[in-house]
Amino acid sequence: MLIVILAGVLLAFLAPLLYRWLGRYVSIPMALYPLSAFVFLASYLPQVLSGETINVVYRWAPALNINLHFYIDGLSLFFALLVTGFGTLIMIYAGGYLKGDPLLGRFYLYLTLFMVAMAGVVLSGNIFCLFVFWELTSLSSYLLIGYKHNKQESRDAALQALMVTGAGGMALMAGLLLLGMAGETYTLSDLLHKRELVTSHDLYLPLLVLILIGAFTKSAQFPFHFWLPNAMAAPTPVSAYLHSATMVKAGIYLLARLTPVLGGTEVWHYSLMTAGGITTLLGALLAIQHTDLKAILAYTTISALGILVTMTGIGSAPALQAMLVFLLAHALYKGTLFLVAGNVDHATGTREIGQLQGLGKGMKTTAVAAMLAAMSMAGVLPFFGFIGKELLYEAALGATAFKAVLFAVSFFSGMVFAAVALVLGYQLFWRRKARPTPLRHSLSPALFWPPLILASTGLVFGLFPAPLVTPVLRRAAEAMLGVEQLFELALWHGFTLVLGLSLLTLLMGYVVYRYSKRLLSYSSRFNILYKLGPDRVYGLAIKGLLLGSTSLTRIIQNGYLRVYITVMIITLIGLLVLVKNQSQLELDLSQSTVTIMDVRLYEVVLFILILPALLFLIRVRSRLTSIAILGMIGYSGALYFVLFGAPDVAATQLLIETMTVVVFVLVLHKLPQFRFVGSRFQRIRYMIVSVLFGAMMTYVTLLVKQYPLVSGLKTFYGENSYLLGHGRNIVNVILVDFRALDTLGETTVLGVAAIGIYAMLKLRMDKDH
Amino acid sequence: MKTLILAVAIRIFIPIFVFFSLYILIRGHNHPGGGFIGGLICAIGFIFHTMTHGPKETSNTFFTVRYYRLTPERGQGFLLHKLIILYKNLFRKEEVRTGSEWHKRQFRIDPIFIIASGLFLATTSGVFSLLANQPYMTGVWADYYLPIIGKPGTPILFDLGVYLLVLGVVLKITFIMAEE
Amino acid sequence: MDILLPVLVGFLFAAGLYLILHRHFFKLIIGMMLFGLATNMFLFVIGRLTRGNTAIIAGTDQVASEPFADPVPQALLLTAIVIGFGVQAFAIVLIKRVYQVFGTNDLDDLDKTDRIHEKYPDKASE
Amino acid sequence: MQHLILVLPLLIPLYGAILCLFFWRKLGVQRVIGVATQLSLCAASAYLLSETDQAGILTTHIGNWEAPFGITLVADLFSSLMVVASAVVGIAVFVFSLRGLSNARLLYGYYPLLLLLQMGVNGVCLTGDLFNLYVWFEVLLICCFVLIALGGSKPQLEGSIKYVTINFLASSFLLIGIGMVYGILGSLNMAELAVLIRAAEDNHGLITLASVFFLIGLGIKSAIFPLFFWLPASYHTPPIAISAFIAGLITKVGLYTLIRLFTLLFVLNQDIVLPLLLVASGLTMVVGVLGAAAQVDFRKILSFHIVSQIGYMLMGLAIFTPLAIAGSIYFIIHNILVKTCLFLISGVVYRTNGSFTLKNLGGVYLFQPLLAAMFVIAAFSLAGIPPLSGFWGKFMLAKAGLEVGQFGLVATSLSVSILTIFSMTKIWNEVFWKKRPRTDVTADAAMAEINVADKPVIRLLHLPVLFLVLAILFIGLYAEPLVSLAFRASEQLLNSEIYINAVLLK
Repeated sequence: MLIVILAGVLLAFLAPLLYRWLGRYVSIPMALYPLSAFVFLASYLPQVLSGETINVVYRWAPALNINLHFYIDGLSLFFALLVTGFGTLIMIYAGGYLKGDPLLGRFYLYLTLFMVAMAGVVLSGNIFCLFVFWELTSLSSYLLIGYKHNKQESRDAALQALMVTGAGGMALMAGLLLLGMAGETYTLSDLLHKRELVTSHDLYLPLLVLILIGAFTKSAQFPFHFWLPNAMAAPTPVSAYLHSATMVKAGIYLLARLTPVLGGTEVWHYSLMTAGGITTLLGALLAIQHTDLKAILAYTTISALGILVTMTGIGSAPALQAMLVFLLAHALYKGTLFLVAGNVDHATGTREIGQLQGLGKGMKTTAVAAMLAAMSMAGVLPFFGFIGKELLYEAALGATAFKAVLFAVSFFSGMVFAAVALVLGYQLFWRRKARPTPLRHSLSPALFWPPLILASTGLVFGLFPAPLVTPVLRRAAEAMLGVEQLFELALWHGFTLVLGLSLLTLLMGYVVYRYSKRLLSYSSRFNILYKLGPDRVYGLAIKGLLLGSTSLTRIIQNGYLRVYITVMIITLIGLLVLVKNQSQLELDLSQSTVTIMDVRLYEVVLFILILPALLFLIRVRSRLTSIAILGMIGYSGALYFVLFGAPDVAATQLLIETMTVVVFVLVLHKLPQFRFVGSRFQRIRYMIVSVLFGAMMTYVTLLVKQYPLVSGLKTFYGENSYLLGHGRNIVNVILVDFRALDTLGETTVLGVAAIGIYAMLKLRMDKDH
Repeated sequence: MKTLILAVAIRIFIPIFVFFSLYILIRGHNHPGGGFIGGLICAIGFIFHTMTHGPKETSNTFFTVRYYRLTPERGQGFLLHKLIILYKNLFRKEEVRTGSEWHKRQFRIDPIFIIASGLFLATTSGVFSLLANQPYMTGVWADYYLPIIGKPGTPILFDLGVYLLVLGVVLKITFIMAEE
Repeated sequence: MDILLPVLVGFLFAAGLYLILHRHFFKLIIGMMLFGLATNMFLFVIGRLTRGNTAIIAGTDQVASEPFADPVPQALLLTAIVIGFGVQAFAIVLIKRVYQVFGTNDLDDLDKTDRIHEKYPDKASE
Repeated sequence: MQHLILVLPLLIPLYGAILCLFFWRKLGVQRVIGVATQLSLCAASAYLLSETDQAGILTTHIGNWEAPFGITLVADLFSSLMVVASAVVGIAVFVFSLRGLSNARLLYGYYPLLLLLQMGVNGVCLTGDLFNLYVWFEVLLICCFVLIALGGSKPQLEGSIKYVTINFLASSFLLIGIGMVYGILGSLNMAELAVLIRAAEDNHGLITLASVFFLIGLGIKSAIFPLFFWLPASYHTPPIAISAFIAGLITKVGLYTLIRLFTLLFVLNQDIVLPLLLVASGLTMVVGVLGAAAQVDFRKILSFHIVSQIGYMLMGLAIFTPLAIAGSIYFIIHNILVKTCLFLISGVVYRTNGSFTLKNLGGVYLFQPLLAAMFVIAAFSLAGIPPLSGFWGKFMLAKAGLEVGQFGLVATSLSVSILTIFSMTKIWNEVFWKKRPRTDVTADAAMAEINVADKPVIRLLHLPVLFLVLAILFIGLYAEPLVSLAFRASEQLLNSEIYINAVLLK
């Protein structure tokens, strides 16, 4: 199992190289991969059909309970076969569609990567393994949507898709984490039995909401649907494969997969049905307002996704069966139609339905494929789409609640589908018009065979549903429902209510098609919907983000050093005060009155000398004077060191102070006079901060000194400095022996400073000044 | 500043400063003092010199090694050649100075080299113990006492390294700044 | 003496910080040095003080006899002073170069690298 | 043996630097020394890691002075991991700077400075002594000062002023904190302090007060929310090789220290400190990522992202569970590699396209596909897209956060990672996908020139990036080794007895 995934990844990264070697024939090895994967997966069919589930586990990050766990049952096998089977055709098609494109190699890279990721999503048996592949599909989808990278709109669409699905991914991650906490495992097969535990958990609601956000963003449910039409900026094979047949259905897969764990509650039913219903309606409504082929297809896809979610939400056995059948039917016909749209675009250079007519003569095979697919889409009798629609209506009518609404929604979308099918299957190719749209060139076989194969599959499945698809779908439905399913798919159910409704749908579809121009003229009234729509909200959010972050950053990162330092000091003071109050530290001077008043006269004199010097230093304008005063203060410090038994420190301080003064005089004697800058208000503000800080430091010092210090180090050094360190000057022995590593570091600092000063003064890269 | 008296006085002072600083260095283990203070004191002597004579002059006077070099003969080993040059330069000054086959050369000791040697000395003083599978910087001490220094050992070497480094650093800084 | 030096430390810190917050380069550097001195004094004071008795073992003794000043803060202080000198010397030179290059001594003029759209010529760095 | 392997990460770069100083003006020799040093440093740190992995915590008492009296070097898993990361980053940056930096800068001590900086980093990670920690911080810092200002161009000087001043203050706070700790407890050895602090009864408050100084000092160094201003002001100013090293490593060293000290020493009064850290981490993430969203310069975007990512690492400490700390550790290592890699990529882009400004760039996707691929990997790794390395860290942190009920913080962290994706794709869109703008003719000409003349150079510059990308891919795709190391490291951190016993009971 792993080898399939790894081979895919490897092949993906080889694709650019292969393209360099093989040129246009690169599509052959690239198509062979999904084909062999398809065959490999199909080899599991007997086992799965006999009711087994297959678990293959590879240790990946066992410390986090994330393993490469592959889990094959009916549901995952169904999806996996769809992904790889469709993938084979798309690989061939892409080779024809993008013939001669210099970046074809990279295109195959992304596409193969996506295919692997998608297969990974549906085959994962560990929810985080699933999540990993899930995010990979977002990433590869991003790269594919932005494939025409020179176009601004492509880049924007790619970003939008990534932002929306990425945000959904984050929500999903949180949701899955919570699910893991609630179900106490990340392993899918274990989780499937923990429905009681999960649905009764406190975290059920948040985790459900988060997972639904993840699934809805991926499957373009309202209000996250807007990225999908924009994603049509991708080359057509991508639209057909990712944004119609597979990736967008990852969300559906997730919902289906987790139905046994999360489903069955009221929240589940209603949220899915609401979101799905709105999406269905909205997609259908928007579809008839557009004239761009791919846009129309995109919106009908959204509508179809809505139906799928609704059906999953209903959750009854017929609804789930209908969901599966419709999903397959939709993948077959919608994929075909996208490819047809691609062919039309390729041959004529336009996708505007108004400009396209009479294409049937020039591109017969494509036209046939289009017609077959369109009939399936409209739900005409011998096609698989018909079975799908019948089941949908049955399920909607069989729902326990909101029967009428559900049916109306499905009916409406069915009607629109029929109308759209007429446009694609009939209008473009066969409607008689004086001047057919001129073709720029004829199509290569790689372009018309894949749609034809797909479309005829729809027909074959429709004619022989029982042997071909029923067993798999049964097992898939079982995986969702948990009980054995015995339904049979049949083309003909006799003259029932549903059949009548199907016919009515077709009729109404024709009406819509006939009066579509008139309907379109009304649609301008809905423009207000766009203005307030989520697409717009997204745009505003991005703009707002940029604007907001810019102004915030301007305020925070304002470039004034003194403001930065003030903020830091205030933070420090604030924290100190907070901690002091929280831990009830009290300064009690009375305890140590004796030592406090133990002051010698010369110490006081020194103190009294330093204070005015400090004040003077703050106010003085002359540089030399300030250096002198600074030196004086430093020397006074040294005197204190002498007084308190630290001759080495004092000597060092004296010498360093001298050195500093020398450096100062040498370096800074050319700086101009001070100007007093800054307003009085500023100065007062900084004065307050400084005084507060100084007071705080005094307070802290006194606080610490309140307690006696017991230093084991002092005793040890006093006893051993001579005996073990062979020196009488304890400080020196500490410096060169006990703590010589400090001194080594210290000397390094000095050395680096010297190099730095040297480089600073000598090396001048900036020749501007 | 460039008065003659001061200039001459500085020339005399420098050896005094150097010796005094060395004294401070070696007594540091037992009395106030040590490598750091010693290095600084030594450097101060040179700072005065730099201030009166300029950095070029200081560098020429104190930090330039002049020697005579011989073109190597064929078949003579590299090491032997160097050793001959070293020997002649040290002990046969007159012969070298007059000999026609000897060429005058000079080598400026950049203070960076002093820094590097100081750092090297300080670092290496601790390495010996590593060889004996003792922790880094374990003191290795001699068995006898010397006057002023006391017991010689690797920490004294360490202090000497500090001394050299401080000297180098201060010299480097002063030279550059004085050049500015 | 327990009260005098802590108060002095406070004053040094306050003055140092006030000068650092000043807009003038020169004041900034003076402020940094005062702040450094204040930190050193703090280190010294916080390690407790002993008058007069140095941390040197007298002539014939083998072991230092109490009371003697705690040598640990002194050693730390020495290291800190030297490190402080290195940093401050570098800072002084840096200030000088900034003045030479920018021709200003007002810190508020140096706000370009923080600005969002401010563009320096790219070529200066590689 | 452990005496040697613990000092090698300090001695190797130090000796390398000394040798470089001896050959001050001879760049060729310095390069040879540099390569040898970096390689042996890599080997030594890898050996150190494998030893700590097998033998537990290693210690050596420098100068053979028993534990609380001398300085002890301690290597546990966390510190060894840091040492390894610094060596890996070091060798990448070193190779990059062979050609990615002008000779003028190299002649003024770049190589020795880089080596000493590495020594400083290793020192901080390995020391078991509070004051020694400060000393190594200063070594590291002065090297950063000099490196950031090296060359003295206008933006560099401007950045340096802020960097130097603010970091000087940070060091002072650190020193004040250390002084307070000595003044209260009378020791500097971290293990002994840990014992003393846990035994202390009457001065909890005082110790917490001291910890505030550490919090602020290290908070400044690791660029936590209200203290990060110096970072975006300075990190983008020096040449990219220097930026890459400092940006990749140095803030994380601050964070390493925070984690070390707040797990080992300041474990009292956590009810005051941890909520503060929690708030700070959230704000750090948000403010950093918003700052990045506003920028229009490649390096500045990356700089602000450092701040944002620091928030994640702090989050682990603030949550304070084994999983959270392990998450932080993983995140730190991952971030060191990724951030350096991204900075180096920006350097290659600059070298071949002549600009850092997004507006003037474009078309790299077409002309330099390898670079584009490496950027995608690094950038999405940073954004935490699985299975790349950032994901695992984020996963661990998010999981830990949810487990203790910090839903708000987890939500913040996940939203921030969306915004991270946003700004990474901004770079990708502008620099790689967009058409090269025609207005900037001079850059075009420069590009053509460089491309013809410098092919081998450009190839050499790709090398370290590739190396780092492979490292990122390794810790991402095969996360288990690092994850389990992080777990064990966090166990060591949270069970202080192990550390204390290793140091004190030799």
